[in-house]
Amino acid sequence: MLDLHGYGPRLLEGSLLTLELALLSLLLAVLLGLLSASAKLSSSRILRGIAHVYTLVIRGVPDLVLMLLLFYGGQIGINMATDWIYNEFDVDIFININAFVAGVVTIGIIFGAYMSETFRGAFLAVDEGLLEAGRAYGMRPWAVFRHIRFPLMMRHALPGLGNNWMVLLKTTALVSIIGLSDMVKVAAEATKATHEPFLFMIPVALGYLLIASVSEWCFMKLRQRFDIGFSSGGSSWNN
Amino acid sequence: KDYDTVRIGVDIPYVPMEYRQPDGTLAGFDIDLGNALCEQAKLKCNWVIQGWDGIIPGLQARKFDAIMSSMTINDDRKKQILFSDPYMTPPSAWFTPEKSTLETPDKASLKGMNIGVQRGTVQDNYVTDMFGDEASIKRYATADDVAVDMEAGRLDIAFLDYPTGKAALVDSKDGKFKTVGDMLTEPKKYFGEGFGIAFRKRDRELADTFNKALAELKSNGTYNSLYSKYFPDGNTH
Amino acid sequence: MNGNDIFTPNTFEMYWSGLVNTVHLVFVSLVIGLIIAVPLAIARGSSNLWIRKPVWFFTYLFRGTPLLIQLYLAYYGFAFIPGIQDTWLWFFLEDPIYPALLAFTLNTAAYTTEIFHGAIQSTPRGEIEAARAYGMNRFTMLRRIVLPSAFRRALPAYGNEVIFMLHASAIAFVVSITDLTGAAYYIYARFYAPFAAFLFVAVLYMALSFSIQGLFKYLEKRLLGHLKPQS
Amino acid sequence: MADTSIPLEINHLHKSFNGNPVLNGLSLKAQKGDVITLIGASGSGKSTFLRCMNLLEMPDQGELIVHGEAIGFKVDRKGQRQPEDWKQVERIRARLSMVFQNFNLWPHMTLIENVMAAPVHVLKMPKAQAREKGMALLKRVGLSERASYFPTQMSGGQQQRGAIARALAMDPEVMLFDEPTSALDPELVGDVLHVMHELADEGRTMIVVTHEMDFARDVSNHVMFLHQGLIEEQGAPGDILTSPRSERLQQFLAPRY
Amino acid sequence: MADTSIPLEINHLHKSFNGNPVLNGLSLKAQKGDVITLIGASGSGKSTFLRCMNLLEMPDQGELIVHGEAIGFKVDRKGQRQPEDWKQVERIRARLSMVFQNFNLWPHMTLIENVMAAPVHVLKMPKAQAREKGMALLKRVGLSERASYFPTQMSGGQQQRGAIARALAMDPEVMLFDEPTSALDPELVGDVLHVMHELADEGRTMIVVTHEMDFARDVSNHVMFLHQGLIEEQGAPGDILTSPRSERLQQFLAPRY
Ligand SMILES: Nc1ncnc2c1ncn2[C@@H]1O[C@H](COP(=O)(O)OP(=O)(O)OP(=O)(O)O)[C@@H](O)[C@H]1O
Ligand SMILES: Nc1ncnc2c1ncn2[C@@H]1O[C@H](COP(=O)(O)OP(=O)(O)OP(=O)(O)O)[C@@H](O)[C@H]1O
Ligand SMILES: [Mg+2]
Ligand SMILES: [Mg+2]
Repeated sequence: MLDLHGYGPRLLEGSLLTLELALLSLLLAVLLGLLSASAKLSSSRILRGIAHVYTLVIRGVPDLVLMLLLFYGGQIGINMATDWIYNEFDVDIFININAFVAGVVTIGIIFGAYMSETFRGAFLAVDEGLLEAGRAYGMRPWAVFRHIRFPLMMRHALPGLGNNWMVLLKTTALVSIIGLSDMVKVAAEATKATHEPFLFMIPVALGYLLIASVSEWCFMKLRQRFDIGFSSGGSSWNN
Repeated sequence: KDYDTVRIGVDIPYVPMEYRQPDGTLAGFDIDLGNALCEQAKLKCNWVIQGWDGIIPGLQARKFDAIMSSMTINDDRKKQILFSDPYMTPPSAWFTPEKSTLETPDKASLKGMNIGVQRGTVQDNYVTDMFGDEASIKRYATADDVAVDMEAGRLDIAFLDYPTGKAALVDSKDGKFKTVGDMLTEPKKYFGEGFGIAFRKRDRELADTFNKALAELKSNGTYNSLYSKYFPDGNTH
Repeated sequence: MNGNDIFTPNTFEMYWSGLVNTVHLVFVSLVIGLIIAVPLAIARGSSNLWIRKPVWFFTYLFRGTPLLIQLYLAYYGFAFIPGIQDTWLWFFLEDPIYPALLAFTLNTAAYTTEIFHGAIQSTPRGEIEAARAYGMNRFTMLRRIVLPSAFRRALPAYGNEVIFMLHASAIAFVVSITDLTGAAYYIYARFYAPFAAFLFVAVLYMALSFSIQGLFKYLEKRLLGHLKPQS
Repeated sequence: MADTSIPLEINHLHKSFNGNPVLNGLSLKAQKGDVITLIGASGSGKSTFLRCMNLLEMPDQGELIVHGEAIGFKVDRKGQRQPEDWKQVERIRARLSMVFQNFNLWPHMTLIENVMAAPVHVLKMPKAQAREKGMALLKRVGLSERASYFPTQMSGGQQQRGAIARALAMDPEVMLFDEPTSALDPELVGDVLHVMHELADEGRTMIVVTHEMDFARDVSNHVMFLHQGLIEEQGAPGDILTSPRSERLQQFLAPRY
Repeated sequence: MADTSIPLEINHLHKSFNGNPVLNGLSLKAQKGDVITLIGASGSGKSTFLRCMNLLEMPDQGELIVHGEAIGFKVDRKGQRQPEDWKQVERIRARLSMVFQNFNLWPHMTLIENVMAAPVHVLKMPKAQAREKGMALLKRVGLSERASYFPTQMSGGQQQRGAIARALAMDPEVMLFDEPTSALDPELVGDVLHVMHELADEGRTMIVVTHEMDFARDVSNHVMFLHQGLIEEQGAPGDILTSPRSERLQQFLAPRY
């Protein structure tokens, strides 16, 4: 067995943190992605503009910088505000941005932009007539979305979603710069302490691969779920 | 602003300056000295573990009030943050593989060599300015990466601060590496005055409190006993 | 932010060589990755288990593990193979650029394979039947009908991948390459001025990313125009 | 004031797309049990007219009165006409069920789920009740054994009959049909027309865009011939289909192939 | 030995899907210039028969002879029937051009590229020559100004005429049509039938699955009525469409509504 020099439990903790971060950010990213993809296809010019700038800028700035800006820049901004209050009113407050929340929010915002592009393409692939049928029977916009547009769109979105998730999972390692100890950070610490540069890559790689295996399985189930009612004609080119 | 409690940021591990013991508590020269300083100054101190990438932003965003993490004082950095008086002056040293024949690193002997350094450190600045034209400087994120790449044969020599290099190359890779040439603490332009505690620029008073405590510890012998605990062979000042 | 102390000709030179390295790494690995992803994507959908499964395993492995580890293994791992330093391979392995290119290329190839595989799978049956009905052989059909049509559909997802790669390349600095991020770390460590260092580099990344996004917008307009009826 | 016994009344409806007028002031009054057929050349605006009736297209001008309830409009900041109250629109859409040319059955739902969806999600009918009702309707259109099939597993005629069942599930006051048979193999047209014939016999109000002149003749009690967004000619089918007065209609009715 | 003057001959063709027989021994002989229409109820196997002719479906039993050349089959390890020589299949497919119900134009190519693709990539015709020929064919079907349009930018009728031009570009010995008008709005059917009429007049050999009885009557010289995978009745259109003998065909031809 692998001798982890006693770092096993902390690596496990780190991997749990990684998983929590990844799942919560995924949730936020999917939400933001759906919202901004809908905004891009809406008739309101303002909403469209906001959504386009969002994806353009967020996909433009490196993740690391966004993390620094949102967490530390945000904190400095808040501090400036509380300082002003202190100087003016002599009330001392310190509002602390929570690192875990900041991590989830930052990664969620970043991947929301990628999801937005994925969902936009998928929304466009849904036949407008099917949505109209929903409206024609008096369904509210939300009902049309939930019962028709969303399930039909997911079929087209799943492959892109899978790739985004795989990248997101690894991006969680970014949180070490805001003071959280995820799996990668613990491994890096262990490496520095033991001077064994390769040893700790093994548990990290295995941890990620394990999550990847579970997600491959989940995505397979989702594909089956959203393929219901469609006959697949895809691979017929090779026979 | 008055401090009763001071939060001190530290990046671990960095043996023997700061690291976690198997039982989870922090240890190291920085940690022990920091605690002694706080006690002397009648402050309550909390250590905040923070990765290097976010340590300066964290100070500026007031996630903590001081950094005590083997930071070398120099003029470039003084423009951004406030340093205490140096509490230790580690020299910088050259490291080579055991079988290397290089003895005195200078312009002639380093010609065409691959020199490994930690990116952006004072050692990096020094070799870049002194030997940048003759040798090729390879920059790494950690001293361990320098060690591995020297073992892999891509580096001929490394220039690191002595405690770090000793821990990463000499102590942990039994017999594969050695130090060569003189250890350097001069010129001050590069190597500054040594390690200092970092504060936000406006926290002059807090820095003075720490400076006063440091002077007291030095004169009452506490400093020396801590020092010899961590550096029994005493290569630094 | 004391801009004048930090942004000297010296640091600009650092940023410039970082920019060159980043562009070089990203461009070359994307091009080669794209080229090898095409046959892999075809093989990924093969009806032969012995062709399909290894390709699946490749994509699983390279998408499932962090690029950082792949880069480490490519750079340090190979160097420890006994005797390798005496072979011609060492010429490539000694320079960090080639191992980095190797890792980046395989990584983007894995993601791109999945994207193209999905697109090929969703080729409408009718397009394929028409090709067969006119006597095209498998290769011609693949080359003229299936792939051109799949590429176009894969464009938005591939656009995401290119930008992912740009950002992912920021770890090249750990193997002693001074890319854009490496330059920023240098400035950070040297001057303890993280915001100035990273904001400047962010502007350069943004310029690169905006060009990429613009290019893909243009390609989408050119190549996907046919998917929307003109009204 | 308003006559609630009239299921649908439309007055002076105008609609243009990007400045091109398509409908130029159409009026229509459907009494209970009326079967009105709209005929006309391709592009004459039949679909647009039908789609304006349940506000899938927003008319630019004109009045729409469903069962005595007039739909209120307002003009938004961009000068676009919008309904005053979307709730009202949804209520009214639920009372005018549309059957589409390409069926537009939802492919991810089984047939019975398709039929149940609108009653459950719009009328908030309990699921069990909706299912029971849906099954009865499927039986009615001869599809009871197909209830758990997905649309792609059914032939075109079966799909269109399913779409009719889906529309009927809302108990609509008026049924709108847009070329319900034109995407079908002639074989299957019969099935669908048969069901529509039965609906007419039951006294349902229906408005049907169609190219089946036989159907217009036999089933409807009123035929409207659209030309360039206007009603060129209308009347009882026996009259206008056998002895068209306008030249346009004569031309339109001439054998095509 | 084999009669090379007969473009297509099929003997005793059988085909089943998952054990359900669909074709139960069909034979057909098309002489040069023949226009054969296949009619029959939905699900009777017309499309399957047509698709077997150019091996888009692999027949389970039976002989296929194209211009005197019999297609060889073998049985693979899984017990599936496979052609002996795929090259021969490709060669034969190039001589039997198919026009699909949903056109199946390649959406990423312009119309002229669609027409040129098979001649250039299958017959290795020089591009310039293929373009010239393609333009002539587009002119023929009345689409010369649409040459650089993408399929989605054209109406259904235009797409189907384009698909016919694409099939013609291979100079096929036999043209196979699978319900070429059933996906079209009635308005557009005329255009396509017109082109097919012209092709028949030219003496092309054509096999057409259709529901347009008028077309079968006017254009074809032989009508085959399929029922449950067998040929229930066949003969000259004048005979079998006006005085069908079998009860099934009588029912099929009876006015539907
Ligand atoms: N969304 C739209 N935007 C612009 N023009 C439109 C739109 N919808 C319809 N039109 C135009 O309005 C006119 C009438 O179209 P409509 O679909 O109502 O005709 P129709 O009578 O139903 O024809 P068909 O018999 O072919 O279905 C056409 O010229 C069409 O091009
Ligand atoms: N790929 C397949 N797998 C299983 N069954 C099939 C397949 N293709 C066709 N069938 C079945 O074979 C039978 C004949 O189908 P075919 O499409 O040939 O009928 P058709 O005469 O062309 O009907 P239509 O007029 O509706 O087009 C049908 O019962 C159909 O369900
Ligand atoms: Mg219409
Ligand atoms: Mg068929």
